[in-house]
Amino acid sequence: MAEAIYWPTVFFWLFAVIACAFAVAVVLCANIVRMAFYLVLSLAATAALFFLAGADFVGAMQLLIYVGGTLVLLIFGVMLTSQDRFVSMKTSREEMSIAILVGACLLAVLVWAAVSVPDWNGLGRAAAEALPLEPTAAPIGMGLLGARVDAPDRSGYLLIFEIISVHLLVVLLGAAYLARAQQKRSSAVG
Amino acid sequence: MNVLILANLFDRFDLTQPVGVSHYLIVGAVLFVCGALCMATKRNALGILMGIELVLNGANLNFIAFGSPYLRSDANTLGLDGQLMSLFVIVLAAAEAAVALAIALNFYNSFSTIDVDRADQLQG
Amino acid sequence: MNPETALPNLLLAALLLPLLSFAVISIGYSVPQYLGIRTQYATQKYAAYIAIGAIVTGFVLSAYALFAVWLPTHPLEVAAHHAAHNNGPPTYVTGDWYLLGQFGKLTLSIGYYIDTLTVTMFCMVTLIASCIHIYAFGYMHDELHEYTDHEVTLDDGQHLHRRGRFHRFFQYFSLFSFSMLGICVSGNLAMTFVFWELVGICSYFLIGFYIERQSASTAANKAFIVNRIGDFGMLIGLMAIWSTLGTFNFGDMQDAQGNVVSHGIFSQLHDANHHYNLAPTDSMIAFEARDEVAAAVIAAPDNPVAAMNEVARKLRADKAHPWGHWLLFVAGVGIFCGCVGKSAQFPLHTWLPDAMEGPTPVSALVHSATMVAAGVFLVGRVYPIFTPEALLVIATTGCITLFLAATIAITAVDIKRVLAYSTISQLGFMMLALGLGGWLAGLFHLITHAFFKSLLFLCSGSVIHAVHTNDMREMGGLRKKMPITAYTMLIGCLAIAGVGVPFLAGFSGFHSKDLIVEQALSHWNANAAKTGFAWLFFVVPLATAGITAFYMFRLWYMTFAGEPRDHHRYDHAHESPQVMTGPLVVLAVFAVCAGWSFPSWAPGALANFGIANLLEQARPVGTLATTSGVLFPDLTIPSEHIAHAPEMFRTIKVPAGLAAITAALLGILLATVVYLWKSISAESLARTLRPLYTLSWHKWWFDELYDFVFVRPTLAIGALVAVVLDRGLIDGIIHALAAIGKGLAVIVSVVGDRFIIDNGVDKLAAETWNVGLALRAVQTGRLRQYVMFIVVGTVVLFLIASVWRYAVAG
Amino acid sequence: MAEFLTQYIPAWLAYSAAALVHIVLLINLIAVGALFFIWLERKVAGRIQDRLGPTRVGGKFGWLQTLADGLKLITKEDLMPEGADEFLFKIAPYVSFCASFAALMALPFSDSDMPFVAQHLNVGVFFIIAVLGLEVFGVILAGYSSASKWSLFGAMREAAQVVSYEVPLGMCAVVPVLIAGSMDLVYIGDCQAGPVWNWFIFHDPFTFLVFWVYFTCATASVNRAPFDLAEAESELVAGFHTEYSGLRWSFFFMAEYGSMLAVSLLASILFLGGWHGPIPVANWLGLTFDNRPLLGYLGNVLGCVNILAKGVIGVTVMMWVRWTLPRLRIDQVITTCLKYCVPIAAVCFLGATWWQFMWPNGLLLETPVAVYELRENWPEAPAANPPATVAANLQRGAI
Repeated sequence: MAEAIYWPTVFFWLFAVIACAFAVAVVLCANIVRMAFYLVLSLAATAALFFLAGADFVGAMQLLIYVGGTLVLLIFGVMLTSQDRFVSMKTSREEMSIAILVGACLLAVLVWAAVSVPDWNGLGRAAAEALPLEPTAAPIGMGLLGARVDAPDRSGYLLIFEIISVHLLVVLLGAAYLARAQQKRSSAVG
Repeated sequence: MNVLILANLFDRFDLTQPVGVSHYLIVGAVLFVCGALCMATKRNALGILMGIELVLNGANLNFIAFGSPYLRSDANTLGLDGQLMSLFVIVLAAAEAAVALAIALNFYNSFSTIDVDRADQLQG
Repeated sequence: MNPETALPNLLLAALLLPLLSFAVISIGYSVPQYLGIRTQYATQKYAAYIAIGAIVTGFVLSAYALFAVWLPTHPLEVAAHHAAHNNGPPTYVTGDWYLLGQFGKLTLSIGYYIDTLTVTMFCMVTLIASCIHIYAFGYMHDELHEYTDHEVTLDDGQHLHRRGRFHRFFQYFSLFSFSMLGICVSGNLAMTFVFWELVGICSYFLIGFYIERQSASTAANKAFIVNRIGDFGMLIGLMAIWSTLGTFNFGDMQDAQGNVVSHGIFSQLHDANHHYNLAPTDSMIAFEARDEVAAAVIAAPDNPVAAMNEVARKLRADKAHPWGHWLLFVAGVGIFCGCVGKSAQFPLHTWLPDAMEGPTPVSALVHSATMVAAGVFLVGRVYPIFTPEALLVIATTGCITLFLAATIAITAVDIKRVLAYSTISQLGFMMLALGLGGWLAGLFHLITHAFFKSLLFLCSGSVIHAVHTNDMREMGGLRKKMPITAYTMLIGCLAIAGVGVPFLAGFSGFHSKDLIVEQALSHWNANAAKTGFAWLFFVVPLATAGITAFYMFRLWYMTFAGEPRDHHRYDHAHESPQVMTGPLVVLAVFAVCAGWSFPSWAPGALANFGIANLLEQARPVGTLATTSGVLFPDLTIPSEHIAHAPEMFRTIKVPAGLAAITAALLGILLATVVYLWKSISAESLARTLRPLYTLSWHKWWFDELYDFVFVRPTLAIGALVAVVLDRGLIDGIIHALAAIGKGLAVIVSVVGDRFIIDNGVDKLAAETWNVGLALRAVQTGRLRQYVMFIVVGTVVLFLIASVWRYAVAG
Repeated sequence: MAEFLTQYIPAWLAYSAAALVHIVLLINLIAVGALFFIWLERKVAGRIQDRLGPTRVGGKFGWLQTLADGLKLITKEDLMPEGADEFLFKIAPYVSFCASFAALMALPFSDSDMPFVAQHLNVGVFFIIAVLGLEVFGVILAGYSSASKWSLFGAMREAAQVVSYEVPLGMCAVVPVLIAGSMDLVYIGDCQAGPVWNWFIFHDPFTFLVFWVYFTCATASVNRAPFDLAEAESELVAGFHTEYSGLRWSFFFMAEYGSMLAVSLLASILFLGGWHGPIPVANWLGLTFDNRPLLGYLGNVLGCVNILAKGVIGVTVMMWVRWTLPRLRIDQVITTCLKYCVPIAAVCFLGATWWQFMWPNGLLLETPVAVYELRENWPEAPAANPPATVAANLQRGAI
C-alpha cells in the first residue's frame, strides 16, 4: 500500500503553484494595478512557503512589509499612470519573445543547479516528522541583539542591525528629500 | 547525465514525501526569472520595481530554504543565518523601494511619464 | 589603615591631581586658545581654582598619609637618642605602579619608594605649593586682562600689548607640581630621571613665561642648556649603575608573600654580610677586572665557573687594589653632576640668578623651595651609593658654592637676585652637610630652607608688586606702608640667619644650620690629624653664615627701613591684598617653628613629632658608621651620631653652637651698622675694598669666563663647520650628485620616456579609444536592455563554468 | 481538536474536519457578529441621537432588522459600471473579507491549557496586524476598478491613511509584546492572569497611555469614524463602494465589522487581560485543567465569553465615538497620525522599556512570575539565562 499523503508537501505544491503562477501573471500582464494585485498574491504565497519552511517570523514580516510596500507601489502606479495612454505600455512582441527565450535559459540553468545536489533532495518522511517545530521569533530577536542561541560560537547581528537601522533612516530621509515638492521646476515644466 | 537529472526532476513530484531544498530552489528560480523578465520587458518604471521585488523574493526563498532544518538530509543548514539574511533583504528591499519610488517620482516630474524607454539620454 | 597599600594610593592620588588639573586646564583653555578660540577672562579664573583645588587636595592627602597612616604605625623617636645604633636599612614601602618594559632581567617601571623622607617632601611641597598657588592668584592678577609689557619695546617704540595668559601660568604650575611630586615618590632612578627632566622643562616654561622679553627667553634657554650639562653626567652615573647592578630600583621588591624578588641598589651595595657598609658588588668588581676574569677563564677552559669564583675570591681579598671602587666613585659623581646642574652648584650655578626673570611666584616655588632642592633631595635619596671620595667631591663643591654665592649676594642690588644667590649659597650649605656625612643635617636644612626661602621670595614679590621695580636702591622705608610684608620678611631673615638661643630653641634655620656646623666640626675633628684642608669645611661655612646674616639684613634694611629713596614709588606702594599676605603669614609660622619638635609626652602621633625626628626614620642604610676612604685612605667621614653624642657635647656641640650664633649676630650687627645706623658708609667701604667689591659686583666674572671659554669657541667651531664642512664638502657633493642625476634624467627622458614609454602609452590610449568607440554601441541607455545583458551574462558565465568543469577540467 | 480526532479517524480526515469546524465557527462569528453589530449600531446611533432605532422587525427591539436587510441585499441587482475592470471589481470584496477573516484565524479565545484558536502561531501579534493590513487591498482594488473618481479618491485616501496608521499601530502593539517577552498571543493573554490589576493596561503609566493610542489607531486603520475618509458621503458619495451593490457591498460591510471585532479582540488580549475576567472567578470556582478536563473546558468557555464581551464593548465604544465626533479632514487625519500618535507611541515604547528595565518584576502591580519563564524551547538558554537575569545582569553592568 502506498504511503499516506504528506500534507505539508501538498500545501507546498499548492502555494508554490500559486506563487509561480502569479509571478508569471505579473510578467504577462500589462495593467499596472493588476500586476500589483498579482504580485501581492505571489508574495503572500511566498510568505506561506516561508511558514512551511519553519520561518514563521520572516513569513509574518514578509506579509507586513510587502503589503505596505506594494500598497504604496499601487498608489504610485495609479497616480502616475492616471492618464489613459500610460495605463498599459505594451512591449513589442519581438522583445517579449527574446526575453522569454533568455529567461527560459536562465530558468533552465537555475533549475539544473537546484537539482544537481543530492543532499538537497529532502529528508525522508520519518526524519521529517521526527523534527520538532522550533520557535524562531525569540532566537531571531536575540540574534539581532548580538547573542546567538542556536550557535553560541557564532557572532550575532547587532552591528548589522544597527547599520541597517541607520541605513533605513538615511534612505527614508533621502527618499523624502528626492521626492520633495519642487515648486519651481514643476511650474517651469508644466 | 541530463536525462538522469530530468528523471530526478519528475521523481520529485511525490506527495507522500517531504519536499527538499531543491523544490524551494526551483520555486525561487521561477520567481527570480519572472522578476528578471519583468525588469527586462516592462516599460513602466513601477513594473520594473515589481520585477525587483520578485527577484528579491526568489533570493529570499533560497535563503529560507537553505536555513530551514526541515528541508535537507545533511546538517549543513544555514540555520538562523538564513532567516536573518532574508530579514535583512526584506528590510533593505523596503529601503530600496522607498528610494526607487522617489526616483520614479522625479522621473515623472522630468519626463511627464514613467516609460523608462523615454529615458535614454545616457546612451553612448 | 595598612600603610603598604594605603600610602601608595594616597600619594598616587596626590601626585595625579595636579596632572589632572594640568590636563583640564590644557584642554579647557590652552587647546581652544591654540585653535583660535578666545576664552573669557572671567572664565580664566576657574583655571586657578582648579589648580589650587588640586594642590590643596594633594596637601590634605599627603598630610593624611603622614599623620593618619604613617605615624600611627611608625612612632617617632628623638633623633639624638637612637634606641639602637642600627646601621641597617630604614622602614620603607616600595613597589611598582606600572611596568613600562622588561628587557630580560632588566625592568623599567613607574614605581614608588616611600619612606618618611618621601612623605615629608610631599607635605612640604604640597604645602608650599598651595601657599604659592594662592599667592599667585593675587600676584598674577595683571594677566586677567589685556597686558602691556613695559619691558618689551617693539620696533615702533610702543610697548607690547598682548592677551593675558593667567590660565597658562596655572597650567604650568600644575605640571610642575606633578613633576616635583613625581621625583619625591619615584621608586627608581629611571623614573626619577624622567620627572627630573619634566621639572626642567616646567622650569623652562615658567622662566620664559614673559616670552616676549629677550632677557626671559635667554634666561630660559640658559637654564635649560646648563641643566643639560649636568644631566649628561647624570646619564653616565645611571649607565654605570644600570650596567653593573642591573636595576634602577631603590628598594627591594617583594612579592605578595613578603619574599624579596629583586634587590634594589641600596641593599646590593650595603649587604648585610658587610655589616651594611658600602661594598662594591661582584658585578662591579667583575666589570673593573674583566681582563683578569677573561684570563682566568681562558686558562681553565674545562671549568670556567670554578675559575671565575676563584678569581672573585682573590679579587675580594686583594686589599692593595680597590676593585670596583672607581666605578662606584664614577657612578656617585655622575649622579651628583645632575644634582649640580639642578641645584645650581658651582660651576653650573650661573643659570639660577638669570632664572629670576620669571614671575616671582615661580622663583618662590621653582627656584628656591622645591625644584632646586631636588638636587639635594636626590643626593639624599641615593646617599648609600656615594663613596667617601664622592662625598668629598660633594662637600668641596658645596663649600665653594656657598662661599661664592654669598660673596656675590653682598653687592647685588636686585632684590630677587640677592635671594637667588642666597638660595645658591644655602643649597651649597646642604651639599656641604651631605658631603661631610651629615645626611640629616642637609635634608633638615632642605626642609627649613624651603619654608623660609619661599617666604622671603613671596615677600619680595609682594614688594615688587607694590613698587613695580626690583632695584633695592629705589626702595626704602616700606615698613610703614606694608607692615605685614615687612615683618614676615623680617622673620624670614631671622630664620635664614639662624638666630636663636643656643642649645634651646630658635628660628627654623637656627636648628638646621646648627646641625650642619656641628657636623662640619665633627668632620674637622675626625680628619684634622691626617689631612690639612679639613678646617676649611668648618671655617668657610661659618664665615658664610655671617655673610648670609649680613646680606639678608642689608636687604631688609635697604627695603623696609630708613627713609624712602624714591618718593614716587614710595607713594604708590601699598600693602598687598589678603590673598597674597595670607600665604605669607602661614609660611612665616612655619619659618619660625619648622625646626621645633614636640616633646615625647605629646599625645598620639604628635609624640616627638618634628621634622628632624621624622627624617631620622628614613636614614639611609650604612650612614651610622664612621667610614674611611678606600681610594683616599686618609679621608674619614664621621658618623652623624658622633656630633650629638653626649660625650662629645663639650668638644663639638658647644663650640659649634656658639660659633654659629656668634657669626650670625656679627653679620647682623655689621649690616645694622652699615645700613641702618649708617655709621660706616657703604660707598666708602666699597671704595676701600675696591678689588673685592669689583669681584663680587661682576659675579666673579663667571658669565664672562664661560662666554670666553665655552660659548665663543663653540660658535667659532660651529661657523667653521658650517663653512668648510657643510657648505664646502657636503653641499659640493650634493650639488655634484644633483648634476649627475640631472644628466641621467635627460637621457632617460629622451630615450626611455619620450620614445619607449610615450609611444607605448599613446598606442595603448589609441587602442582604448577605439575599443571604447566600438563598445559605445552597446551603451544604448535602455534600462531594460541592460537587464537583459545581466541575465545573458549570468547564463554565459554558467555555461563557461560548466564547460570548464565537465570538458576542460575533466 | 485535530489531535483529539486523530484517535478515531484517519489523520487527513481529522485535520480537514478540524479545519472545517474552525472555519465554520469563525465565519459564523463574523457573519453573526456583523448582523448583531449592524443592529447594535442602529440602536446605538438611535439612542445617541435621541430616537429609538429599529423597533418593528422581529418583535422586540427590532432584532431581526439586519436579517431583513440582508435578504433585501441578496435580492438586489448586481451592478457593474461600464468602464470597470471586471476581474478586479469582482474580486475586491472577497479580498477584504478574506483579510478580516484570516486575521481571526490566529486569534485565541481562551487560555493556554487548551487554547481556542484556529491556528496557534508563535508570532500571532505580528500575523494579525499584517493580515489586517491586507484588508485595505480590497478597498483600493475596488476603488480603482470601479472606474469612478469618487471611488478612486476614496481608495487613495484609505491607502494613505492605512499605510500611515500601521506605523503607530505596530509600535503600540510592540509594548505588550515587550512586557510579556513573546509574540505569542496565547502567552501574552496568560501573562495577565489574575485580578484586574494584572492587565497590561495597568502595568505602568506608559502602557495605560499606549492603550488609548492603540485604540485610536485601530479605529483609524479599520476606517471607522471619525477617520472614515474613504467613504465620506458628504464629499465622495460613498467612497470606494460607491459603485457596489447587493451581496458584494454587504461583503465590504461584513469585512468592516469583522475587522472592528478583530482589532477589539486584539486590544483586549494585548491590554485588557484577554480571556481573564476582572476577578479570577474561574480559578476560585476551580475551573482549571488541573482539576478535571471538563471543568477546565468550562473555564475556557467562560474565558471565551469574557473575551467576546470585551470585544463587543470595544466595538460599542467605536460606535459611540462614531456617532459622537465629527469626521476629520484628510490632513487632520494624517496630522493625528504623524504628529501625535507616532511620537506618543514612540515615547511610550521607550518609557515602557525603561520601566521594564528598572523594575523587571513590576513596581506596585506585580506582574506574574510566569512572564519571565521563557516557555520557548531553547537549547540551553532559558535555564541559564532567563530574561529577568539578563536584565539584572545588565543593571549590574556584568554584560
